[in-house]
Amino acid sequence: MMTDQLLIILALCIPTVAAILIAVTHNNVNLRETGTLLSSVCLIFVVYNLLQIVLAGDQPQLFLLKFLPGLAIHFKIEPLGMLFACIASFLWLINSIYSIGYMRGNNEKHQTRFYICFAVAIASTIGIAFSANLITLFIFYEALTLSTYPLVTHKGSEDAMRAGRAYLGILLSTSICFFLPAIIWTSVLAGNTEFTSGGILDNEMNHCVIFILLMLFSYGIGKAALMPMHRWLPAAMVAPTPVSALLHAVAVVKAGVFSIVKIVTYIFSPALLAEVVDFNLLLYLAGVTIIVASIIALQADNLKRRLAYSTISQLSYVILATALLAPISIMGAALHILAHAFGKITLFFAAGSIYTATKKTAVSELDGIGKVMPWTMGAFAIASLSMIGVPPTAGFLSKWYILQGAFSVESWFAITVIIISTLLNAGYFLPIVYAAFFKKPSDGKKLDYHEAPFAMVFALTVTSILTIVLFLFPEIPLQLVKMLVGNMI
Amino acid sequence: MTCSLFHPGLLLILSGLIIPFLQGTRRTLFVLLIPCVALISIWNMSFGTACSIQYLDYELTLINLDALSRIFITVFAITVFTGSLFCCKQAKSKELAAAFVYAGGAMSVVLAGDLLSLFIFWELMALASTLIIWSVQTEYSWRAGMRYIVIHLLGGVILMCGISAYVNETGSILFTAMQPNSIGTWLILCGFLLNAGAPPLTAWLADAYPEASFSGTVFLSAFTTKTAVYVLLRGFPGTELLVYIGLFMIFYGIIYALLENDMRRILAYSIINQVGFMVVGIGIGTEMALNGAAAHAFTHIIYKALLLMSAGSVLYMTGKRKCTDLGGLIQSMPVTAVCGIIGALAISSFPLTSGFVSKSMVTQASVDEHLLWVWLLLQAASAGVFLHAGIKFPWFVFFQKDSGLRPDEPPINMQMAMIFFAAVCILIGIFPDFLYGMLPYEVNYVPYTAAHTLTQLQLLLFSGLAFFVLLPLMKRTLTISLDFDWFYRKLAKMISIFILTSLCNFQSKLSKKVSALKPGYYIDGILNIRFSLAMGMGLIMIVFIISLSYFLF
Amino acid sequence: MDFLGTFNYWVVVILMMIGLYIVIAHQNLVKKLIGINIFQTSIFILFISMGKITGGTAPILNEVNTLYSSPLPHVLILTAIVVGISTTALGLAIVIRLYHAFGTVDDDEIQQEIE
Amino acid sequence: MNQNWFYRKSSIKKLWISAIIILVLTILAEIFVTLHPHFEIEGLFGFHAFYGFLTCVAMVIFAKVLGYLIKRKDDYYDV
Amino acid sequence: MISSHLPVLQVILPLIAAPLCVILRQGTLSWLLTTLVCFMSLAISSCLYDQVMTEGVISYALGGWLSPWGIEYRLDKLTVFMLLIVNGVAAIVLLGARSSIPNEISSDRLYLFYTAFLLNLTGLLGVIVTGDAFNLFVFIEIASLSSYAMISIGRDRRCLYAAFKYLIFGTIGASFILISVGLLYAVTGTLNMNDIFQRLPDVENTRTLTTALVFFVVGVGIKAAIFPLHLWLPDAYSYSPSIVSTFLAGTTTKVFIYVLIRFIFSIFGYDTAINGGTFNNLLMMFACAGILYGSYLAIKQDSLKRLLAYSSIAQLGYMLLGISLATEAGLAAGLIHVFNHAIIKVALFLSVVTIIFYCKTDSIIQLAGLAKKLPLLTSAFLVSGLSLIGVPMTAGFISKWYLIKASLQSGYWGLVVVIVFSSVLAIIYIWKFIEASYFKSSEKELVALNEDQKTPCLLLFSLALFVIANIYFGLDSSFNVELANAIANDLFRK
Repeated sequence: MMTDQLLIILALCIPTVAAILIAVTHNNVNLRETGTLLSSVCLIFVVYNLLQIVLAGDQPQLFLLKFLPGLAIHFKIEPLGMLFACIASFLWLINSIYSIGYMRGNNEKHQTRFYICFAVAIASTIGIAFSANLITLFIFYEALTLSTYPLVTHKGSEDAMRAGRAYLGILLSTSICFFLPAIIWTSVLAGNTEFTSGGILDNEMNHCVIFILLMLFSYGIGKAALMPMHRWLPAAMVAPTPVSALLHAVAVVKAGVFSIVKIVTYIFSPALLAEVVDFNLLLYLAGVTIIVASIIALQADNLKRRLAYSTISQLSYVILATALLAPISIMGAALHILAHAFGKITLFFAAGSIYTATKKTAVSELDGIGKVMPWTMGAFAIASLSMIGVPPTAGFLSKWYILQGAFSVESWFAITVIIISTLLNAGYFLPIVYAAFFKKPSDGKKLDYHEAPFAMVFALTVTSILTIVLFLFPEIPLQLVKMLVGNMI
Repeated sequence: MTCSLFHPGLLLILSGLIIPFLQGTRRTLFVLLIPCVALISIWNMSFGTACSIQYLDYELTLINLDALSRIFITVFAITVFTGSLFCCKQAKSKELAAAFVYAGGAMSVVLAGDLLSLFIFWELMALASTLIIWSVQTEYSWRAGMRYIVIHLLGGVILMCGISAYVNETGSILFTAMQPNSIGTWLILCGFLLNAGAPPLTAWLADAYPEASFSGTVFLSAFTTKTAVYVLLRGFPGTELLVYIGLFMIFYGIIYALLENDMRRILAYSIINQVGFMVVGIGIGTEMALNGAAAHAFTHIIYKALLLMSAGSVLYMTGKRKCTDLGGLIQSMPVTAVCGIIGALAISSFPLTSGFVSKSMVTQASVDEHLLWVWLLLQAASAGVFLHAGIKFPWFVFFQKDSGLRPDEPPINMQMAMIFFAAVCILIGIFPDFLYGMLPYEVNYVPYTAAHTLTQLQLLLFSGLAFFVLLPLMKRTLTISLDFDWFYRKLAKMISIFILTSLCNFQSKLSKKVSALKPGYYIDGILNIRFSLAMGMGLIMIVFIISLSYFLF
Repeated sequence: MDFLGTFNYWVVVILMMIGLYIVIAHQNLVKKLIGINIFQTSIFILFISMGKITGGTAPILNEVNTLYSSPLPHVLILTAIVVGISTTALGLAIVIRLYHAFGTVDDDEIQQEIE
Repeated sequence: MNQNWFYRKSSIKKLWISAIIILVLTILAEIFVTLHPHFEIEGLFGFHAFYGFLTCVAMVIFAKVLGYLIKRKDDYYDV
Repeated sequence: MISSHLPVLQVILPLIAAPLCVILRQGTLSWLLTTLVCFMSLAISSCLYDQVMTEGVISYALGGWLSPWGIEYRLDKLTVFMLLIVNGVAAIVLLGARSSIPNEISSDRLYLFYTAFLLNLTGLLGVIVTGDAFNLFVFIEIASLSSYAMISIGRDRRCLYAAFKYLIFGTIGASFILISVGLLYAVTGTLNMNDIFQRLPDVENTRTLTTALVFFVVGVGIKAAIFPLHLWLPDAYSYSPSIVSTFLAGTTTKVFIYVLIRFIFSIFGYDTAINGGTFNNLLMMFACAGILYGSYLAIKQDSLKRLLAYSSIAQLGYMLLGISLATEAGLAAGLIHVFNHAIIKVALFLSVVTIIFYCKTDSIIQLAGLAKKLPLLTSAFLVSGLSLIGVPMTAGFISKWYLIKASLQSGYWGLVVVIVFSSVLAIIYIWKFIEASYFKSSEKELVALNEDQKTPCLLLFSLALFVIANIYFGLDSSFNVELANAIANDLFRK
């Protein structure tokens, strides 16, 4: 028992220690980078051990601090959190490799600040993953927002500042305006804010209170980018690509969506919600977000802007799946977090390597780039297949379960949304793949640039291969997700 | 992985991935060898299920061989062999690789024993066929390919919904015959029909196939529609609705082919027409009908490939596609012309050709079932086929007026491929037992009875008479005919433009109105006035009086 | 209520209103202080008039009469007067220094200077 | 060079005559061959011949009429 | 023996020390004396805290005169709670004054400043401790007069006008309180708060009683700068010497909130005053208006001290909100915020004091790029700023948590929206400075530190102490939460 708590503490301390280590060794560049890589490796090692324990069935706990009678910082690893922690820790390693290549390739300034904030962001993501009650989740959620703010305003230019202001403005105001009151109200209603399987709210509370609470939570978590609260995501595109990779695939949006899934499963419990909520507004909101974000992505010419809007629509997939309230669809939601993480990070790595090699950002300029950068565009193609959800990639897995959930609940709206959005996804991803491989360079001249630096290409290929490997050998994540759903039914 | 390595589908897919790394003769040899290996491996593989994998807590059976799937696999293997023979020297390696993956996907779909693996290879087929269309790298092929992939993804998603609903209801994933009674099976049926080119989304076939390269269309015509026929044969034999869908497809194909000007679009419409026959066969559902459908699929792949090869070589040599600027090529391309004519006769099921052997089984099945109206329509249709494909295609391409073009014969490997397939058509026409041996159900049908041949001859010759009599009516015009795709090409564009324009000018009006109000100015104005001491005092008194009155009254 | 009985309280109210009016209306700071003084005196009168008990003599114990008006308000007001004077003194000191600093005693002019 | 034998006026007339002869033969052949019709309509003499002819004419005319409705210029979709 | 006379000693000690300072006539020596006195009074108040905690309410008859006649000092948990806050703030702020005052006050007036400071402290302690209504008025006047003096002592000529304005407002307020005391005396015949409370039920809802209540509320409203009556506060805080504004922000307004609580709960009785529904709606309206007005205007300000002044108005609104909820949880939340706000505001003001000590200006535009020059100082401001916003793990979060919880329990939806919206506004005005100092860079030389001035280690120590207090009370807030709940329980049970 003792080792579990030690492991949890380790999992939280390694990134923070890494941040301090980086701060200390800021003048010696190589030492700093090896420090980051080393700490990400041992984080993976710790998380791997935790994974074995969780797979064995028990859920290690850790009480850290009790600062109010009803409130305490308390960690408990349940399967969903474990899955999220594995994604975050693994992708931290990949992202550090990539950003070393990127930073060297573009010789960006403030590199130390970038790595420090990156490590702190990972620490808060692990905190969110392992949180056992709403307060701990809220604390690390705020820490994540504050630690990623310097990353968004990395360049320090005027529009970076504006983007940073929009980013912080929306995230902080939604979290304080909706999330905090919601937490307090739950603690008033249910006495405590612990995540317990089967939910802590019960049936005889009047139904519209529970409905309003659900809406407060879903809009309180600004990071899940539901439609009106999505403005910060495209605005954060001004940051360098490893940051947007972190933002979009590893930490920030994942934390948002992860907390919504966790709250729906462990605070409200789908069974309760199913019978209480008659008009499923969350489902329709998520559906609208998917469609509108995809339509906007269709016309976005800037590559990163298009990827940003595709993230918004993919996130609402997860919310849609959770809002279906069927156990199978919640499995689908958890798997979609996994599939989307790997798929989207590859897409951003590809965008980054295109920018590093050719300084091009618009989709229309990408004609014929596939011949010159085969590895990058190959990975991009695989990742976009995963986004569309075509079989050989992991995207298909989660879509399969979400659809099963949709059918078990007979929700025709969700099914039509999934069908339309698959087409829209194809609509805005395939032109890029086509332009890269099948179009001759528009201005006719021979493309004189070459493939991106090795570190970036290596990270790129690893994640793209993983999307396929996840499809072929999905045992571990599947087992985790089954345990999540198992103890819920 | 308990499956024997020789899963032909996976073999082809792997070889497809290897092709880009080979050049010249090594590629030609490799490309010709693989289909033969696949054919041999299928023939010495015993019936029954093999190669099952445990995945996502389901039991996937990758190989489920029986007579029905074996006949399809054989015909697929033969087509891949001849197709690659046809274009091994001329085609880009990108297209050839995509074609092999495409064929491998088709084979794996045919072999698949359960719905999930069927769906996985189904999507793989859609992707590979899009790559074939795109590999010709023209602007038209880009747009047609995009429409093609979107439609097929739509079909794929509908199929996926159907499968997940079906699995949800019945719990089993095995691919067995089912009745379209529950929502799941209905969606699966729609998914299959969409790939078979059934209404309403029939336009993708005639829109995408002609845009592929001269050799690409040969491959395209062989696999997508035929796998759809196979899955319908196995999944939904005897569903009454299919008869009417089949009949609609038949007459749709004839009418649009008659109007069409581009020669390869005529052949594309005739694909829909022929698939219509098979669908009618499946719809009738008796053993004879199913045999007929399978046989017809077999023979159709061969003579359609033959026709498309001849059209392809005409395109390859002259670079022209429209009938208006073709004609009189017989003088300089006799071999292609002869093969084209043999193909045309086969498609119109002229006695002594393979078409006659297979199509008559379907009509015979309708007779056995006493479906008078269906029989009448089928007879009219076979007359119509001779009209639009049997005579129209060879006449307008090879005879008609002399367009002055004197292209010489296509390269030798293309000719060999065409001659081989022409020979096969004639052979099956003469010795039907070779084909009947392979059919799934026991066959006791004798095609060559005097009465039957005579009535067939009368039917065809008189429709030929009608063609020549009405020749001036059928003058070719430089036009295309609208189809269902008008909806998602023109109408959708108009609607989206309308929505976007109304959205942005609504927004601009709104922002103008809001800025006119200048809200910020007023609030700042009020709050920033300097409170002098006197006003402070005044305020205190006002507050005092308010609270006093608030209390006392 | 007869007017005479509550004469004192009417005086208090009138004086209070005058004091407040002076503070509000006049710009000259010294006049504001005078207004404050008048306001405070009105309060003192209020307290004192509370202490009187009809028929009670001055609160010096002697054996003859037993009824005395209560001395407490008077005592309180003594301290209140001290407080009032110290406030005025402090106010005047500040006004002098304001005059040295701004050269004027007028409220509006000082306010302009400050902006 | 003179046209290929096929296009010469005279050969065309010859072709037409031979075609008509073949047609008449097929109809006459029906007398000798005993059709065992399944439907009673099939029993009519030369049913297949005139049925084939009539349906083809009907189809061509129907196609012509439909053509006026749905035929568009070549570059209708290219705009 | 000493321990029985502690209540009066608490007040007498600073009173005696004030003239001593005048005699000393020398800046540093008088500083030493004042600090000594402050720490001793802090010690006294902690002993009183133990006594009250053990024995419950202490009642001390001044000069041996028994209660109806003489002045009686009643000390219950609420009094001791406020004593601790005021003495704590006074002691620590004085430490900081050592190095910051010489820059802002001419050296010959230093000892006068310390005398005024001590008198102010006496007044405040007297107000807290006294149990007699008129004596309360006298101590209020002592405290106010000495604070006018302290404000007007600064070098900047605008502080004179601010002091004068405060004097006028203050005197009017005090006179209103005097009128209400008079009316209460007229109705109940006694001045002792406890006796008034006993005698009030039999003069239920007479007109004079309500007028006395209204006079009292308006009077305390002016002194405590509640929303519509707050006009003197912005100038008083921003133009007075920074140490004075720190002390004023930390203590004066809170003491008058204490007086409000004391009168409403232990004299008028909360059922007549508040629960009638009329009164607490009025108070709630003023509180919400104050919160929104204060936060909104704070965003507009460029000078840091003025920004913090307006934010104090908003924070006062929170305390008033807690009280006006008229439930036990509400009062407890209000008291918790009194404690937390003292810590937060003094920490913020001390950091502004240090900024002014180093850079001689407090305008945000000129302070751009401060973080590079003084990283530790800006991080101190950042932490206390976050605590003001109410980010978790800080003191501000605890009071926000309990305020929202209390308003949710009594079903006031509007209040939750106001609290949450104003914390968003708080984010904006705190972030204005953080963004300017961290993310903008300025060329000109910021730190105008002439060499002879050594680093103000005492000032930094006090700032550090308060910032750590912010974090500590964010993490382990059991002390003030339990005490506040106990107080609320007592007041409601009586």
